[in-house]
Amino acid sequence: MAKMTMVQALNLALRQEMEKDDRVIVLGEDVGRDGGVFRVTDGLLDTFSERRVLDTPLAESGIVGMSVGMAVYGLKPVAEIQFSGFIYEAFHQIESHAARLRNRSQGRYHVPLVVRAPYAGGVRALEHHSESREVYFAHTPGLKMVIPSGPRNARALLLAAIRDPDPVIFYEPKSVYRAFREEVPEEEEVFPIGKSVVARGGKDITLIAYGAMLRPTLEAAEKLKAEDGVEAEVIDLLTISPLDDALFTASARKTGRVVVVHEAHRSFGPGAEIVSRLIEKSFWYLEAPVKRVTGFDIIFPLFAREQTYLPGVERILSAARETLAV
Amino acid sequence: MAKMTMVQALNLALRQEMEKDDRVIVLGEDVGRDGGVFRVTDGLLDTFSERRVLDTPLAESGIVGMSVGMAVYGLKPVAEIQFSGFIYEAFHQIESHAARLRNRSQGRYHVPLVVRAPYAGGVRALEHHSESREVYFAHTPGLKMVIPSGPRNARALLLAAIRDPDPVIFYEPKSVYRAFREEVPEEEEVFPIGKSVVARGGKDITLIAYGAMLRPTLEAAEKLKAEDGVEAEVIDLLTISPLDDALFTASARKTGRVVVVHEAHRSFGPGAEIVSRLIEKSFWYLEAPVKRVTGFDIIFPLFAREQTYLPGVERILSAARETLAV
Amino acid sequence: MPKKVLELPYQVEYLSILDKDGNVDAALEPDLPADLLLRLHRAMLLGRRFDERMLRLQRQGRIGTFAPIKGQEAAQVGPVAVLRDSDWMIPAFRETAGELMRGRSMESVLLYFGGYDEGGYVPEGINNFPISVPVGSQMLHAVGVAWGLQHDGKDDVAMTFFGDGATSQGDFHEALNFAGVWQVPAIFVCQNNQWAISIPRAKQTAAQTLAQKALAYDVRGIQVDGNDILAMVVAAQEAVERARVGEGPTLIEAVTYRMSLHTTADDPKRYRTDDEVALWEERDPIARFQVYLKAKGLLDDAQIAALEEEIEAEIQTAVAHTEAKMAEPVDPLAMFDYTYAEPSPYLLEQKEELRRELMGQS
Amino acid sequence: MPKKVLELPYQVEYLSILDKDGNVDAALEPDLPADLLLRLHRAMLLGRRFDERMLRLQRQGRIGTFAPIKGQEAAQVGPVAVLRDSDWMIPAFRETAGELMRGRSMESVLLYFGGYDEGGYVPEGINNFPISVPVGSQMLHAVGVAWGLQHDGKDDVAMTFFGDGATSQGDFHEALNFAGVWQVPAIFVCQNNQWAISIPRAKQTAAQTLAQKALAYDVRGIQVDGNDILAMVVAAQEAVERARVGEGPTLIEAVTYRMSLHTTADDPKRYRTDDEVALWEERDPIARFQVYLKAKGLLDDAQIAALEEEIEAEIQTAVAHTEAKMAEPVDPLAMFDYTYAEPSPYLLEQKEELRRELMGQS
Ligand SMILES: Cc1ncc(C[n+]2csc(CCOP(=O)(O)OP(=O)(O)O)c2C)c(N)n1
Ligand SMILES: Cc1ncc(C[n+]2csc(CCOP(=O)(O)OP(=O)(O)O)c2C)c(N)n1
Ligand SMILES: [Mg+2]
Ligand SMILES: [Mg+2]
Repeated sequence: MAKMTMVQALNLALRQEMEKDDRVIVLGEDVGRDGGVFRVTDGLLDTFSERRVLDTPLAESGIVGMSVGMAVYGLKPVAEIQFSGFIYEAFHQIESHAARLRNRSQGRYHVPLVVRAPYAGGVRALEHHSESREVYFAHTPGLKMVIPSGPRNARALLLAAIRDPDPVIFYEPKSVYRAFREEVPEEEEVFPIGKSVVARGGKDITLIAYGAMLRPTLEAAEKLKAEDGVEAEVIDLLTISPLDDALFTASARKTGRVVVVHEAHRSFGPGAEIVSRLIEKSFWYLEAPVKRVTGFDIIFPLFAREQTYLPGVERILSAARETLAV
Repeated sequence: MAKMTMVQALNLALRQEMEKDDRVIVLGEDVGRDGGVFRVTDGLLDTFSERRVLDTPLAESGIVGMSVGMAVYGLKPVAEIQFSGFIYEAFHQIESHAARLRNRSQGRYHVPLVVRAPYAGGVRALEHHSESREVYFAHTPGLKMVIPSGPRNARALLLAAIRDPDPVIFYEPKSVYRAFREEVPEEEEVFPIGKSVVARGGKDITLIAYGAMLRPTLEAAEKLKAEDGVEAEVIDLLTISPLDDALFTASARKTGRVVVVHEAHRSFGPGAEIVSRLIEKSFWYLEAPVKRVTGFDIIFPLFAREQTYLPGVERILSAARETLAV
Repeated sequence: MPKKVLELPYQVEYLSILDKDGNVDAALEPDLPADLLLRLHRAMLLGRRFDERMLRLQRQGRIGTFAPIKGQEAAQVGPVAVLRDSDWMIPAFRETAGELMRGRSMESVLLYFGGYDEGGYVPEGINNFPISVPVGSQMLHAVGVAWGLQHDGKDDVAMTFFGDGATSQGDFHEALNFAGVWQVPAIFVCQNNQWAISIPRAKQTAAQTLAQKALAYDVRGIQVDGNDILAMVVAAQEAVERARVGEGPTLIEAVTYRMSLHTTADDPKRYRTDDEVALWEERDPIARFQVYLKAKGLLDDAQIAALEEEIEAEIQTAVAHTEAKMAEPVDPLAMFDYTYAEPSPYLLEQKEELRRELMGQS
Repeated sequence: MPKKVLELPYQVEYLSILDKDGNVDAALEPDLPADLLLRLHRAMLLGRRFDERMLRLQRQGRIGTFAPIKGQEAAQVGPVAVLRDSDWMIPAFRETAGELMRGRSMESVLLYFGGYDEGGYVPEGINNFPISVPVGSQMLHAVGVAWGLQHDGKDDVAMTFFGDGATSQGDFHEALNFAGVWQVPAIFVCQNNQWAISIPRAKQTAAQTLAQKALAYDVRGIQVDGNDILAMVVAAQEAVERARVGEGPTLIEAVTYRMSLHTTADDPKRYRTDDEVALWEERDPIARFQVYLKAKGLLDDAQIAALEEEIEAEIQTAVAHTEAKMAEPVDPLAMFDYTYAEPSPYLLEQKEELRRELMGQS
């Protein structure tokens, strides 16, 4: 066991899987010599050479399109898109091919591709570097959408993503990259895609979050206990698609009150699907309307206003208290 | 007044607005000499010449990116993407620029652009020609997403879209293109973007639909009256974003029971946001869980299975009856 | 020298061996074995007849929309003929003759355009991608496959097809640039059939050739008479041999013509003249090749007639088999099978919901 | 002739007038008025000094991430200098010196990189686009603007900037192809600064020049010493004049060097040697131009010193003004103002929700 940041944990996952499986190829802009602009691929080029680690020209569609070809051929590409804000240049390759080749070829081919990208806000970045648009992928059949919240699950989920026979969009909350360290077992650990976890047990209200929003949500839960004597259950989704509705609907049936927290815009956001599953599967247990604490339906502001844009402990607390007051 | 198909009505809207406003430019693949593969732009080239109607090279990003430049410069481009399944090639131009230039320039510039595209299923088409992915745009701040259901509102909404100072994604349900004719007034008629309409009044249950799903939904409503003596209220959304929640939440408060119908995939689909608004704004009036009758979370099948994939009268009826049975 | 002309790596050439009347340029005539020449002829004829039959089937409403290949037989049969089974073919959607020569069955083509996803299945052992409808997007897949082949030290190649319109897509640029950077064994065959639906080649780009676009990547480019099967074989052979020995990718512009409709939903009369079509009918790739084969004494009218009958029978069998299959009841639930290796619980709930719904209805 | 070499429309040239030591090629020396020469010098020096100041401000945490321009002053000041106010400039994100010369204020630059959306505002009367961060995506906007200018019969032009890495993007291809098809008055200035973050020019494409990529579109392409302000002015002047009279677009490859960091988040030591940087410091665009101006008797050390002081004072004022503005309380609700002309009811509800939340917190 060693204490690691999320960046180190992701690097460990890549390194170990590349050692174990020589079909795994890492490619993207600046992933080689530079080790990635966030250093997630640091040192891989030296260890595995240009045969396994490709610095590509500056073209996202090229990166993903080439990866689709590699995957169908029989390799396991792990493509990095330098920031999720530039994955749209490759959106057609993801939607039209990565997600569809299994069905198009009726199972003859499949696309074991992972597309990694740093995403979301909180790091005082430039335009296009702070958005959370996981819904684009969660709504796309043929794709899986995974978002870790800490070093340990990031490592264990990235391993699962690389081994998954289908394309996985793996969004890494960059504000968590170096925010804290966590024990990460040296020996291999794999968490299943499609399963969420209870990050904190409770009986009075359910708070659902993921990625960088997990920590403020846990903080809010502690405040609820300290200041209101309320026991909040906090669920960490980990996988956005397929959504593990079994876990959070069970929690809702227990607590009767739910607040969903995400950085993504509210309208047509991830929270909307969670609300809908709750209505489909635990309507009769809900004692209050489900609240959404989210980013607003506006262009993500530059960093002078970033922290007001992002859901924080205060907003989560208010929503929880309003929900409890019903 | 003349009876027109949706294709003719759209053509009328373009023709009249181009006559009235010489800043309106039509561009896209095959929109000129060929009049568009569905003939929506038929005859425009002859009337307005190559100065106003551009047959472009085969490049969607080029079409939209060039349109963004035209719009900022001071023209009003109406770009056609031949099928919505190929709008992803231009997704980055839409998300990264069309939707953002007003905010990026803090109001100095804006992007009065309409991107038209035939979308959705029901016409026995090839792969990529039947999907309904309006959520990608509805979730994107800076964009508006409009989907007409018939000739008359198609014409009146396209006029509104062209005059809107912000970018509008205008999806045309191709199975409706020639499905029926409707009286369309010769004189100009404009319907406001952001407003839905009651397509059929009722007090017992609310059925929410749009695009090609409106007609089977109305049919289901008639059957409910005839076979169950139930008065269903049917709402035609017309605009997906911004969503007119005032109208459907008011209806829900009246009926207490709601079914949402769309061709789009269920998970993270448009219905999810509608459910969420209902929970936020009329939770206490709901007497049954809101049901979603939708396309499934799979790749849209080729046409041998298309009709089983698409929501039809039977599925809408079953959902309505289950909702009423609660 | 402060103002100097920059040296380009090589020059773009144009190749033609068998002219429109079937006269061969002796200096350039390749020495191809008789059986190969006859295989080429058969593949082109089969492609032509199958295309004609599909058009009739579509007009009768027995299959859906498809993209006819009439006139482009040489442009696709030539390059495919120089591939071996272990090579890869990454088609667009107008390479039916080439796909058949690569081992795809007529049944699967008919089934696919008949609206059955089952028709997309590619049998094990045939390294073909399914057709790719988004114009220009498949070239990058060929680069990925070719990179993999290079990575594994194989001397196989990846050959991809696309049209003149596809050269305007950004993905064309990214694919050729990537191919140049890693010098992968990829062959890019552009079937320049003069039209992208209603857009003539001249409006697609100001460049007078598509082959010269290769210069942007220091990739080899050559323009070939795409209705000349001998020139297509020679050009493809050169490109494939270079690729096999690690000499990198090639862009081949096959100058041909779409003699038929863009797709069965298209009406070419709106945008092109009969004269233009007539002009190209004189350049028919099959007719000129038959003249050549007859001159070589490899084929006579009787043999052609026999071959026509044989092909007709094959097509008939394929149509019959397919229609028998289409007559069987469809399993609607099968559409849930290939979106993921493992369907999620929620997806299974949807499948179950549909199953119950269908039972209720029947 | 059945096998022939195809004619290309023109040749790609390389232009250099003022060498690295400030020696001018008399035959090519342009006859530029003294005041223009001094304006060019001032703009380059201002660009350099402002860049240095921004770097210090960033290191002190007073502004956020930005992309330094050090070494690229001539490559952007030259082309911008030949534009008139009614022309359009469509920048990427590394043209600060050029933007300033086009009338953007230092305050707006500082405010923008200080995290204030307000810094993106472009004052009426200045036809500049705001900076564009998605690499390669802005060239198409220039094509749209240029098409509009042509449509309106104006003789203004649209000039867009981008880097060597941007030439790998599909949008570069689509923009140049569209520009060629309509022969729009667009000038594409590629600042080839040898690096795209850690990717050297040689790994970006196999082509030995970026200028030759213009051949793919029958668009004119020229490679220029981008650290030679005279050559940049001459090349841009030619391109702009052609564009104004309807002779179409030009691609200018300015061969320059990013002497500083990619952005303030970058560590170039990971991927390039100090020797390489030293080599390019000898080719500094400002130093050589000062040698030239001194030789012409247009500038002496005293004047340079005075100019340095003047510039230092201007920068100081701009920084002071901006920091005063930044010291004022921010109106967080302003972030709701520019997503749409008319906010929807639901958006207003969200704004109200935040307003109440903020009141509750304070
Ligand atoms: C990305 C994309 N845009 C548009 C279309 C619609 N479309 C299908 S084929 C075609 C023309 C293709 O022209 P070309 O590349 O020359 O191939 P050809 O059809 O002539 O074989 C178009 C516009 C598509 N299938 N994909
Ligand atoms: C579409 C896109 N992909 C990736 C990035 C991240 N990024 C910012 S600048 C840059 C390198 C750009 O290189 P070049 O075009 O040569 O311009 P330079 O930075 O050298 O001025 C990259 C990869 C981006 N901003 N946009
Ligand atoms: Mg074509
Ligand atoms: Mg660069």
